[in-house]
Amino acid sequence: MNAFTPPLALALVDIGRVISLVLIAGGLLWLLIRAIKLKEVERRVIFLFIFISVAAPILFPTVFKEKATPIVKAVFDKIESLPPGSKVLLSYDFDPAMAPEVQPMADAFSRHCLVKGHKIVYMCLFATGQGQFTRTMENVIRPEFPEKIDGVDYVNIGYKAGNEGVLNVIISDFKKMFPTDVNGVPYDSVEVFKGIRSCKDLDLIISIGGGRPGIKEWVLFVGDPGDVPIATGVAAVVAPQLYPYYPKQLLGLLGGIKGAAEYESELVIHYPRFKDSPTPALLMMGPQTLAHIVIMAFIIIGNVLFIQGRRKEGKQ
Amino acid sequence: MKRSTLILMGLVVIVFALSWIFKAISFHGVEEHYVLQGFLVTLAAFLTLSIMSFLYRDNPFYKFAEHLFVGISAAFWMSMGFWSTIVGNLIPRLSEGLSNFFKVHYIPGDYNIFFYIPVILGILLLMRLSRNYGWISRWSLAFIVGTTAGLNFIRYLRSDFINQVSATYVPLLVDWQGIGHFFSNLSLSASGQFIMMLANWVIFLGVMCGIIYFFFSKEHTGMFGRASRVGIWILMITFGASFGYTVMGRISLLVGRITFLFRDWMGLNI
Amino acid sequence: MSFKKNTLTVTPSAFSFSLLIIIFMTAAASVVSASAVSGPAGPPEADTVEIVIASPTSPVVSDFKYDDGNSLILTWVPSIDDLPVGGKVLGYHVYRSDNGGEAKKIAELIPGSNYFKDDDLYGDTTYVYHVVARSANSRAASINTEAIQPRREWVNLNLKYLFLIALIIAASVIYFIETAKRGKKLFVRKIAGLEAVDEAIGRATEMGRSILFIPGINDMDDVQTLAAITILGRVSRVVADYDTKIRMPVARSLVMTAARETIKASYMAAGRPDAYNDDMVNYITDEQFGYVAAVDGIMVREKPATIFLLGGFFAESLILAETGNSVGAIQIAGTARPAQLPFFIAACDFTLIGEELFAASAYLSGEPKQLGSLKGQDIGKGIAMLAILLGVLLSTIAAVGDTETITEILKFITKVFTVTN
Amino acid sequence: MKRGVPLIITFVVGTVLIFSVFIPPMENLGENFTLFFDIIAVFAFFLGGGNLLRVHLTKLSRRKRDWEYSIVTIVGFFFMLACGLFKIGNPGDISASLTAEGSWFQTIYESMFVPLGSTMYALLAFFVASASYRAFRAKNREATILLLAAFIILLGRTPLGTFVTSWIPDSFSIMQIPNLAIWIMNSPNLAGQRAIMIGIGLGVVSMSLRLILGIERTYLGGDDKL
Repeated sequence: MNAFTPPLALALVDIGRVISLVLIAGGLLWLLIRAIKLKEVERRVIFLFIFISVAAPILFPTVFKEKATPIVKAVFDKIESLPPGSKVLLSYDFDPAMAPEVQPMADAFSRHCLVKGHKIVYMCLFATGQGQFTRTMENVIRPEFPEKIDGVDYVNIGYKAGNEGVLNVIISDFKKMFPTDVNGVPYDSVEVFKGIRSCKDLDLIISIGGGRPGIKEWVLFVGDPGDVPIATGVAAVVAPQLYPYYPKQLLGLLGGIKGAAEYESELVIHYPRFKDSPTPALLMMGPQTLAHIVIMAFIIIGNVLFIQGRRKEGKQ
Repeated sequence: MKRSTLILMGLVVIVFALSWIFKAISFHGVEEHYVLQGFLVTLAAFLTLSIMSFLYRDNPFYKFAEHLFVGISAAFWMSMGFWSTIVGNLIPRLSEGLSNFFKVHYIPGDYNIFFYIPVILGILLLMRLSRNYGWISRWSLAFIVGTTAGLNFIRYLRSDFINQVSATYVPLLVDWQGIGHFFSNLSLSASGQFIMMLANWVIFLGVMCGIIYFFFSKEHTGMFGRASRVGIWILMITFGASFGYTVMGRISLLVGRITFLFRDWMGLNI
Repeated sequence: MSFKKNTLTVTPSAFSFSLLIIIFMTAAASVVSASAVSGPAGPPEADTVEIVIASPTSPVVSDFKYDDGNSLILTWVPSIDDLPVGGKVLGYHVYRSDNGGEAKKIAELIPGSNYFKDDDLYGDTTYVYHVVARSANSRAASINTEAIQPRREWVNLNLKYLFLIALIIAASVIYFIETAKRGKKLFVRKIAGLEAVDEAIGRATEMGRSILFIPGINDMDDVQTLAAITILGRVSRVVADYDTKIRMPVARSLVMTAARETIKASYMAAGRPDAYNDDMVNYITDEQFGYVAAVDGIMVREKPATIFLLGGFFAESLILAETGNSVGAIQIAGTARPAQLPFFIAACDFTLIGEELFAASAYLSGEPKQLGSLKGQDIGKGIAMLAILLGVLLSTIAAVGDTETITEILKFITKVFTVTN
Repeated sequence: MKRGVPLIITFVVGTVLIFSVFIPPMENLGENFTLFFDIIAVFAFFLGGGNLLRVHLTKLSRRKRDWEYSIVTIVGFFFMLACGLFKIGNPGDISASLTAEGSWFQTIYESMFVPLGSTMYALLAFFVASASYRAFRAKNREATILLLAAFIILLGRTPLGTFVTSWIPDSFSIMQIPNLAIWIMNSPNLAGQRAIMIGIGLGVVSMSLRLILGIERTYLGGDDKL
């Protein structure tokens, strides 16, 4: 859906949204009543519900209000509370395979930092991370912040081999590892780097990824020794392993598409100008949420059936 | 076949023929081979829907898709096996002439002679086709079984046994600053000391009871039986939680397919 | 399209699986060499004053322990100008000369580096190294190391504890097999899924329907498949006795061969070799989902009364189990892939969990020596429990009071139960 | 010959491979044997492919049920094999990549193989739903635990989970569904996974020993004399 969608189409989408929600809710209710009367649900009916609950939100983009969990809110509040002009480092520690889950986070962080007027340093520990930065450039910076200038408002210093070795150097000296940015501009000529000597001079570091090297290395080699606030956005599978770091070593964490969706929705709440910005994670959450709810509803219906069945057996 | 079935099949054919035409028109000027591209997208959509129709019940479209899938995929993996294993790994070690023929790099080596072993065993395996010497193929099977047993013995001992044991060395007291401190700061906060400690206790006792559940040679009665019962509960939590956690990924797959149908096939702007 | 990735991750070809294992085993080595990947060229040459730096000192090369004589390890003391803050050193280059030849650059390292592991060397070649520190516009070389030839070791002492544990467990398994052979009666607890096997086969016989046996989608290089084949041996023996119809579609040609061999043997043992037919086992396709599509078709068309799902399963586990359930079959499943167990638990009547799958054929055979091996496994479990108890106790004490001895013991048992190469 | 030789082969190969792990000069042995396995598996393709063809040709010639579809399998098989083995329709020469852009092999892969495979995979979305409906019922204590764990995790993955328990104060935050879900994944779930894995490790060791020692020999034909 873009800004040029004709009003008729918008109306159709609204109607479709309402109809499909009514259909699902009504259908489930009807099945529940049948369950009380001890009528099993046929599997094909379940399949139909799943199909509708996934297809409808795709066809009629349905965005559910995501309330940010504390662990996500912590990241948002941190960026929000920093004074404009603060220095934030975004490290793209992921490859295209992980991108569907974490690219929305990277874009949302960039959006938030730029709108707050923070200066962003982009870097990556994955060689392929540079390509992913181009995506942020195309998704966020060029269309939404054409006034921001490379070198003044943000800088991309790219990739250096060495994994945690790189971190070990930049914790004390940025320039040694990154004498220039990706465009070959010497370190000292980059406006963003004014006043940044090492990672310790940064106000916040965010690593986005899910593999190795990634957030664990950032915490162990930079966050802990340098006492720099660190936040992260990671793929859902690795998120559970990172919770032990929160809140001491990690000030916050976005896990998977759900974390990204929470952040996007928080952003829209605070900054109405992003109302029409793409929110890929929130859109993806529509089918997810609806399908999860439908599955849970069927679990409940199944248990109602079971309890009713046992009650009937007891009577006989 | 019933008449209604025939009519239905006819309708489906018409729908997809129309789809081909429309898709071809929409690709006109965009793609070089627009008729072919139109066909391919239509075909992909047809196959997608044919597989999905299985959810309703077995039907001719599913049977078609299934049989097609079996045919092309069997040939797919055979071709892959031939080019990557035989041409990619075997020939470069066996013959310089054949390597040149297939234009692959010949890898000279002192031990290349050993690569005749799998060739011989492979041929022995084919003896299976002979009525009288079929038993020779067992030699190849024996070799394979020995390889699998030998390799997995250490592999599993290492990753599933030894490393899992040491991963369970968790301290039962976390951030311990005395019992008074513990009680005065007692809370059910997710990041609090009590919950952190509880997590470690559950890991420790859970692993122990889980192992007890698997004991074969001891009757599960008394204390032992109770521990094994807790073990089952832990396993049930594991299964329930993993199940619930996987649902999201599975829904994503369906989102992918439905998006394909809506966007790539129907051309909707979503 | 994202599917390609999916097929790659979920379709286990023997090759990629073994590759993974190899990668796993050499993880330690790769961590070291990863840091040796060269970065982009240094900064543009400044035409200002030369930045003079001190050279790295005391380069020492030594043999890398417990390899096949193909690695050396080089260490040095970094240049005194290589400071964490404001240091002038931008990195190190490692040079090597083979058999007294010209020294060639073999690696570029980041500042702060003080070692380098050189792989893929030859035992009969003599190597000399030196390290060069570089600043923005100057270089400072260390002295040469002494000449060295990599040495080959015959026993990998890093793995001594692995060997020891393997030995203890293997010995206890063999000991109990021998004890059982001598006629000592051993107790083995009931395994519900296996108690049901006879009944499940009987049900198919009574209903006059077939038994479907699915050995997973892995090839014979997976022990789970071997476990499935051995269980097939027991099942088909009963099948042969009852004269029930058995149908076994497989995804691997080798599994087809092995399964035919197994079923045939069972029919011979039952004294009915004429009733055996190669068509009981069919190859479908190696492709995971192609196989699933075909097996689903077989299920809905033939409506088997009993379905065995034993072996290595991936995402297809639930597709198969749900379809099997929908045709009203009694299903006995088992796998050692923890990720797929929940689906079998949910959709099947009986599930063999992990170890139970491997114990199944021994259990079904009822032979004392086979059962003895199960008792041997329990010794392994005892060892695991003891080690965990000890480790947990020690790390608890270490977490509270900082006792050096305790920490040392903890370190030791962690070392025993950690395998590094 | 029929029984003895195979048993010796299994024993020797198995034992050598186990010891090779501890002997550096032999450390590549496992790698090579895996390669051997792959090569033998390709030979086995003859048997598998032959069997597939035989089954469908028989179906066709005897006009068995659904014989029409066998034509689809046979045609698909031969066509793909021609594109694959002989690289027909591949723009490059013999050394070209099998999956080169624009080759027929790749085109078939993308427009048939991929949609078929990923749709089959996507059916899981439906089956997780029907399985949860049927299986997650509070029939007994174990089933109830299974049900609760699954339900909490499902709930924790949706905004609903955050929503229903957001009123719980911070000092009881473990009771908030998202936190509880994470705690379950990290603690009891981890414990269960580990117990299963330790068991599997031992199961494989014992199974391998039984095979190497020739105690388990069903795949060679039971205990009878052949």
